Amino acid sequence: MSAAQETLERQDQLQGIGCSRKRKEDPRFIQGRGLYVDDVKLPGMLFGALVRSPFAHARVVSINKEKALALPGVHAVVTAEDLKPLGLHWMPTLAGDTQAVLADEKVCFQQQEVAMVVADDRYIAADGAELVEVEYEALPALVDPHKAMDADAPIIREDLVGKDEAGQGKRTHDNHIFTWDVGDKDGTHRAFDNAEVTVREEILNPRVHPSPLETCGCVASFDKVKGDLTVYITSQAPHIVRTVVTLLSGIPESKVRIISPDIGGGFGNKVGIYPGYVAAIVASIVLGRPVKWIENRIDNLSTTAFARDYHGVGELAADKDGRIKALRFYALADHGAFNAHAQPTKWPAGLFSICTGSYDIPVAYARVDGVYTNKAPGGVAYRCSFRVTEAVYLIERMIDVLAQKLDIDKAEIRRRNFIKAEQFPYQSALGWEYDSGNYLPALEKVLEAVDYEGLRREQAEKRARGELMGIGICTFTEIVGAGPSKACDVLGVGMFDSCEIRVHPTGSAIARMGTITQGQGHQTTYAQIIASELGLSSDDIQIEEGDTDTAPYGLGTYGSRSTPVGGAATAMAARSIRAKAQKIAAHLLEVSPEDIEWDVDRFQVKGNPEAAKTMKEVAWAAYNNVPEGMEMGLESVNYYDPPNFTYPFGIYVCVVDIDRHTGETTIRRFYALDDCGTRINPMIIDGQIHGGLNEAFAVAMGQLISFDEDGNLQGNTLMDYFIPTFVETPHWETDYTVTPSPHHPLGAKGVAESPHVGGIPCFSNAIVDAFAHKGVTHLDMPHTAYKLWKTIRQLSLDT
Amino acid sequence: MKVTLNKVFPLDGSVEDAWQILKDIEAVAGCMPGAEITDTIDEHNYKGNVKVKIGPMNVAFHGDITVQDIDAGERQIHLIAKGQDSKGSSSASMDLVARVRESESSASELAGDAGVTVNGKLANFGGRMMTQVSDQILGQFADNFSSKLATSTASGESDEPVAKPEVKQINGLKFAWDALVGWIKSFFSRKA
Amino acid sequence: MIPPSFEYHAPGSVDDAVALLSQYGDEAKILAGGHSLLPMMKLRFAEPEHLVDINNIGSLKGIREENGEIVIGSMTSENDLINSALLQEKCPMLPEAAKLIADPQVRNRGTIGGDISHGDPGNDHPALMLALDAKFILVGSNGSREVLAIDFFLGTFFTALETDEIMTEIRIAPQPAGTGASYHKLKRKTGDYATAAAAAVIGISGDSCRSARIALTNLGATALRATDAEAVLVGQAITDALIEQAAAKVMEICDPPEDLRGDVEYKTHMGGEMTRRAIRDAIKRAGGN
Amino acid sequence: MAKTQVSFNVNGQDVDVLVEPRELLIHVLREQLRLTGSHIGCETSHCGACTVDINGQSVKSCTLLAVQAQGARVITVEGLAAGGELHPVQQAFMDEHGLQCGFCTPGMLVRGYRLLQENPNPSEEEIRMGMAGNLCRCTGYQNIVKSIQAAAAAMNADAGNQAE
Repeated sequence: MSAAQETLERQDQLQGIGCSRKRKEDPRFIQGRGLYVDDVKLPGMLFGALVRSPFAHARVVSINKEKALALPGVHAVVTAEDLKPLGLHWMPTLAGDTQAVLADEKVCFQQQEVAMVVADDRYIAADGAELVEVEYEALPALVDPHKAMDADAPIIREDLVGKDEAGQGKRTHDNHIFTWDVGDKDGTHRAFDNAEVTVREEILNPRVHPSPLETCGCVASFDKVKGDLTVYITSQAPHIVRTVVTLLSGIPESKVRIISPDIGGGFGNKVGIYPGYVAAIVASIVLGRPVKWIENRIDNLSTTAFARDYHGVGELAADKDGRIKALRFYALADHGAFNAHAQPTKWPAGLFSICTGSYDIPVAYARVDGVYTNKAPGGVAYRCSFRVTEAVYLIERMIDVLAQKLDIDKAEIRRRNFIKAEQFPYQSALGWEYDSGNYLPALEKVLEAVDYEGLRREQAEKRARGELMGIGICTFTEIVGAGPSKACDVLGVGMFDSCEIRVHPTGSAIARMGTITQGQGHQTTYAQIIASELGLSSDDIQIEEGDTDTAPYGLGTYGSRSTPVGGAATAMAARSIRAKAQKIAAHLLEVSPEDIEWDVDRFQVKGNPEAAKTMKEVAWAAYNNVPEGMEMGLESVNYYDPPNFTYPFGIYVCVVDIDRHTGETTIRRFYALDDCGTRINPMIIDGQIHGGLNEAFAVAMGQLISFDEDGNLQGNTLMDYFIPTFVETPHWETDYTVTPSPHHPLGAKGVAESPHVGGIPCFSNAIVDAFAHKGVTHLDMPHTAYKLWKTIRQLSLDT
Repeated sequence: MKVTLNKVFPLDGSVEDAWQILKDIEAVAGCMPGAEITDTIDEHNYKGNVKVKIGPMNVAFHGDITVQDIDAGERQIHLIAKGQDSKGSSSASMDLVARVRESESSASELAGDAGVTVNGKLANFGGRMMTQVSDQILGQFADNFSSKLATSTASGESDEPVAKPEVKQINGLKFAWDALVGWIKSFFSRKA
Repeated sequence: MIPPSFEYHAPGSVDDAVALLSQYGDEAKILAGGHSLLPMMKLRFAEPEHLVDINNIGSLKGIREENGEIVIGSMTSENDLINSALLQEKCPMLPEAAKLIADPQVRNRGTIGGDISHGDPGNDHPALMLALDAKFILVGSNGSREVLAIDFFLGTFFTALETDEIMTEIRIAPQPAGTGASYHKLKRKTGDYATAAAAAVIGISGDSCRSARIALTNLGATALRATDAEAVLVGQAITDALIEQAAAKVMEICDPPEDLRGDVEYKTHMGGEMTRRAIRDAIKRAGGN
Repeated sequence: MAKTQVSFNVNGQDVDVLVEPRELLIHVLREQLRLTGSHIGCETSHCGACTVDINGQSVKSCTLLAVQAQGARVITVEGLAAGGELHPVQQAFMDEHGLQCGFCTPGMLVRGYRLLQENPNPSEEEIRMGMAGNLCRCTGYQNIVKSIQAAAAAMNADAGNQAE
């Protein structure tokens, strides 16, 4: 066999970067051996059930625990009164606000946590919760964010009255949280004044919920003797949880152990710190016994982490040829009763300023106002980076609006406005430096693949017959991998991430990470990175995450930051190990380090490949035969602070047919080309894209958390809240190009969120396109059969 | 979740007889399907229950009834009833203005303006049936009221109407709450 | 979501079940498939003190033919309806409609008798029973009686069943030759209730309509029989215009509550549209065109 | 509330448990028998994460009382592999990347296992209809469909070999 073949074979054996190897985590999952929080059962464990408010806004007049406490098996009923002496009745949010752990004198949203009943098991706890008598005095509820800053609006946060800021800068009304703006305001206004053509559209991103199949929960266990607190918790950021627990409780961080075991999906729902966690922890500290709290689905949809609720206004200024001259976006952000928005501290509107998208726009201005309403707190990034879905939705809808106004083809107008390949790194008008991209060839590839011209011809014929067919295009740029610590921190902790690798004497290895997988397959992809960097088989590399006692500090997994930040840390840690290994190899081969070169899994003497030491051999030597003065062992830890975000992009096309008699939509075709730079495991990437597209489908076509005028939730079970089944879900076609990130050690960019961020506007663009010939420029989500039929009816297209 | 209803019901008895019943809060309460006054705090404030058990469904509200106004001149009463269900998971309130007056088409008539508000679990899962439900409750209230009026006004057919309120109250309950419960049920039920 | 405590009874015969129902009256509820009752109990909307589980009564299960009539035991599951060769041959609308109910797991537990007995206008079998002109056998402490589907549904969640009665059988007369049946259901997603649904059983001779029965799901306080729409069709040559008239008549009797599935206008129009589709299919199957 | 004894067979083993009549089978399986493979996702019988096989039928165990399992043969995900051999459905989910977070997977596997006995050669549409009672938030279903198809192929090949 030739040397080249032999090298390739050795490469294949590693199952490293670029290989669609099977997932290392699967064997336990397919045999029912996963360990999720609700699977944890500790000796003497009690169960906590929350008493929740039936009102969206009310004073708590009195709480009577007697009947509940009298129930056999009930150990405690915890209320704000019990937490006050400990200073734990309020807690900090990730957005600089504070949130009531248990209702302190008033409730500000329906289902707000009022008390926790702790009992022997979940059955008794549920019975006990019903026996807690709470007397409320109802107050007028504020549901519509547009009315939040009215002079006569009910004041939601009496604790903030008189304070002119709520952790995010100046506020101008008791229900106002912040005003955030960016860009050249005057320059943008001038550009609009002088524009040949302008378009304006009001565009809503409705309130939705990530609703992972596993709800939130925890098992808190305080050891009174040792003074140690251990918490098993559904968290996408266990290290931040530990820091917050320490800040709250005063227990030294060294005595707090947070364990995120297997997580049944996160999608942003499991970034925040919720009252149920804190109540369970306090109960465990007070009772000295483990306490479990698990949400039911109604609690989950009603209270922990909604997403979006961005009420936007998009404006574009352009010339007659459709070249965009300026962008002006505004959004009113409904943050609910407490500002528990998931965000890097300095970014009250997250990364909304990515809203110039894939287009070369000379001047832009964006502004977001956050307000309180009597709804559950949150504003999390539902399978996206902070507010990126909202931003991308606005620009991708608006460019279609502009195309329709000028009667320019929706693919052509994108060609005319794309940032060109030679413009990268590109400075956007709103302050970002796009690291890399190559949009035009990707667009042409997709248009050819779907026969775009043919589709448009078919659409014309169908329209002539009165049928409704829509073609949606979305050419989006994401911003992921938060982030450079100079720009991003959480509660003051920079948003780096970390990896610690130890190579064992016999050449297997363990790596521990600051991130935590929730289905992304970290145990596989990180192992593949190390395999390629160290020349050890990924089969022999074990990845551990989620235990703050063993893993190095990291900021966790959300905002597609694992590969861009954690993956980079992994590569850097592996490289420093290889550097040391090279010295050991040189020592073993009795040459100088400069005289040897790396070849897949071994060091060989330049010009004499026969003289070689494999990494396995070097690993053994690292524990018994190292050069004079060198430390023994072969391990390294790296804390990676990325120099920039990464900017994955995608080109999506969606084709829909709408039944004009029922309003039902059929997704005939969805073609998704993604460019996430270097592809570590194509099989996993495809899986992530399928899943992200399906969540985009859910958001665009059906998901909605709605309220009546008194703030009563409507449809907060899976009977109404739309999670597509096998039957509704369309078939997905995937494709890719590769434009590596210039600053990432592997050139990788992160991918899991692109299909959600890019998919949502693609569905909406297809739906609106079906009505474009009738002058429709925008329809708000969700595009249910009911709402589409109403449009059909208005346009009398059903006859 | 709030619905407002304005209803007029024909009555057999005279306006004066009808007013005698209307101004008697306990009698009026007796006309509310499933309602009872549990204690009288003073002439304007009462405590009461509304119990409903229909199909597999149980709802029990306990709360306060406040007489805002009894206007003998207008022959009009204004009641506010506020209650929470025994589990604290729902609440309901009714603001009722009822008056009796002359009528061309009948001996007299009962006119009611009601605002009904529901919050909590009932609003989450049953809110959108409130109009029908309140409508039926008010209608049943009127039926019971006219039955009471019929029994109170001495006449030969006194034995027949005596049974009437009984029957009607049960049916009233059934009809009124069927709609709501069926709806709530349809939310959760798949198949039996 | 934890159900409240109750006493559990699992009688082995209809007589024992009826005895328990008469003994506990209002405090007892029948547990059939449980996919209506248990979720309600988890929400603590329902708190029966006694559950009478009739799943162990073998005589209530199965599908057979008896002097020309199709006889379906009330505890026959949806999946048994779907897989019944007899129904597929003699009453195909029933297995077809059953496939549109809930999902495979739920159809293993859910029973036709339970679906009917709840008198929930959102359930699918009531309209199917009206369209098939079915009879129900009800057994109580006073013995057994037969009630026509048309006389059974009295209000939302309110049926002719007395508290001590159990539905034991559903009886369906054979359809004469030249009859076709079809059920069209519009729903938001798998497992959802109908936004609107229509069942049509149409008999034709030549190109004219000999007989017609049309019934609607979730468009009123009960399943609705659309007799006026039927009258439009019977004795007439079937034309698109005639079907339009029938659909218009159907829309006149729709009185659905507004909910997240749609407002009154949408549901009413969908009642019309489902009717059009059901009639057209029924006619095709009757051998017309 | 008085507890009653319930006896049934789980994954080939006879078990006796003491339960309140109101206890749901999913809780008894997970907490008394420590078979934590089956999960709780929605509690209103929509998501299928709690799916187990009872007397040869797929059932949502969050909507079944434990007392109703008296005398039943119950199979959970823990019982699919036989003699240290993964069931073809399990193998196929691993080969075709039919799972991500793994939370819905046990319900998917147990349902898929039964589906392939009800219909050994399902079309894609039959698979999608047959699996419609199980929700997944991660995979977009496409690879689960592939997994079921691959399992069907493997099982049919197996059956073929045995026939020869």
